[in-house]
Amino acid sequence: MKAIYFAWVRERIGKTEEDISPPAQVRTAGELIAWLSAQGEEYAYAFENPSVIRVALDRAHVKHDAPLGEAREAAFFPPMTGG
Amino acid sequence: MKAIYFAWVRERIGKTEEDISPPAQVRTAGELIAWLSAQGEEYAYAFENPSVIRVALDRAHVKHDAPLGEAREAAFFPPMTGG
Amino acid sequence: MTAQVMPTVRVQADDFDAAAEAALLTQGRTDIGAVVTFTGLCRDEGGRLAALELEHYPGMAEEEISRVAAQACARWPLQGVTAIHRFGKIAPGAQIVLVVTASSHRVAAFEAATFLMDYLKTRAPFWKKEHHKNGTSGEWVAATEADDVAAGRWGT
Amino acid sequence: MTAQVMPTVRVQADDFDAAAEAALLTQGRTDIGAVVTFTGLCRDEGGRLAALELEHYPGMAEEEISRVAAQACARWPLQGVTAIHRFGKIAPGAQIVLVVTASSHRVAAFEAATFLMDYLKTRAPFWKKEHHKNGTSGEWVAATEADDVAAGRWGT
Repeated sequence: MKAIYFAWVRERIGKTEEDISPPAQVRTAGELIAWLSAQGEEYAYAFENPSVIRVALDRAHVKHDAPLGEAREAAFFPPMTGG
Repeated sequence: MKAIYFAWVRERIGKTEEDISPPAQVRTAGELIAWLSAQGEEYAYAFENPSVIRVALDRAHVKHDAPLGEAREAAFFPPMTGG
Repeated sequence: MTAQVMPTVRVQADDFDAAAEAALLTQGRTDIGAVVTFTGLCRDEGGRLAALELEHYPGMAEEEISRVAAQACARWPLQGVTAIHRFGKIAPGAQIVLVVTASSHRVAAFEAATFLMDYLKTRAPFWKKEHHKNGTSGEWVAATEADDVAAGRWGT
Repeated sequence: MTAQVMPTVRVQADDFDAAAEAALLTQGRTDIGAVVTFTGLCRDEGGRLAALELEHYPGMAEEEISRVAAQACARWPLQGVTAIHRFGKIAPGAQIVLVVTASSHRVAAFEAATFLMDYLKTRAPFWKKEHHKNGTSGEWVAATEADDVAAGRWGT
């Protein structure tokens, strides 16, 4: 699946997007954050406080306990500050 | 004092404004309405339902129990419908 | 800051330019974060109305709107307030009333504009008379309880 | 009537013309009684900021704003809704976001515009980064609890 990062999550990881292949036991948005955190120092830094990270699956907001299902795009970002 | 009438109060009385000289015992806005009501059929019609009539003394809204004091201008009108 | 705000209040027969009035509040400034503009328009009530005629109490209308604008400035941190109310015959689709509020913060701008309109509706001395398309000059528009309720919620 | 409203939603780098957008909603119509326009501007935060840079999630930003606009149309009797959000570098005093609502009734127009802004703040995928006048590119603007509270009051 494609992972996309925004704002300081993007800056900390140092990438705009990438293809990721989490193992089958990673089933929810929250588990995906935990798995990504273990992919290196920059990921651990970006996700050091998982509770503030927002997740969108295929461009729709989801809670951390939402199943990944067949999502092809997972986006990770801080709370929005538009408007 | 000067009396001014607006909207259907004006139409019923048939005047925009006039000088009035209520007797000394007329001391409040409500008493002034009651006194005016007795000045003729057109006044009785305009003030037939005194509770809906709004009063302004020298251009400031007052309640019916407000004293006339030294007011030089008393205006009578239906509830406002601006905006 | 609040003390420096001088509300612009006008009661006029002529039309107004909402965008120009809003621009006057913001131009050359970099401390305003939110501008709310309310424009009230004349409806034709399903094709029934040829026009609305707005009668007003000259002098008191300006004073009452200024009083309400001053209340808004005391209650919210505003950087600018404009209120314009027209009188005379107004055709369907035409503008009747304008309120513009400017503030650092959107909630203040929204609340102050809502407050101003609620109070204009129930306190400013204007009365609307309907002119019908069939040529008759119809009824005076009745005040609505909903407007009193809306004004009442501000608890002043 | 509600079903016929097609919200106009745009996410763009270019500036917008609030008055022209409002005119598009009302022109040629005589059934609209109230137009509320909200414009969000870039503040310089007491002279500290040279610019704000707005990052967004292309595609999702439009979708999320459209979703919120559709919710507003379902909840209030609106005759028109426009929402425009800019991205990129924005100078102090410049416009960031526009919401316009048109309705027969002022309360619906006010509430819907307030709702739209509360939801844009907390749901639309935009992030603001500060660029300081001293040349440093500063912090990402933190989301405020006040914005969450404001959005929460609509109970959706």
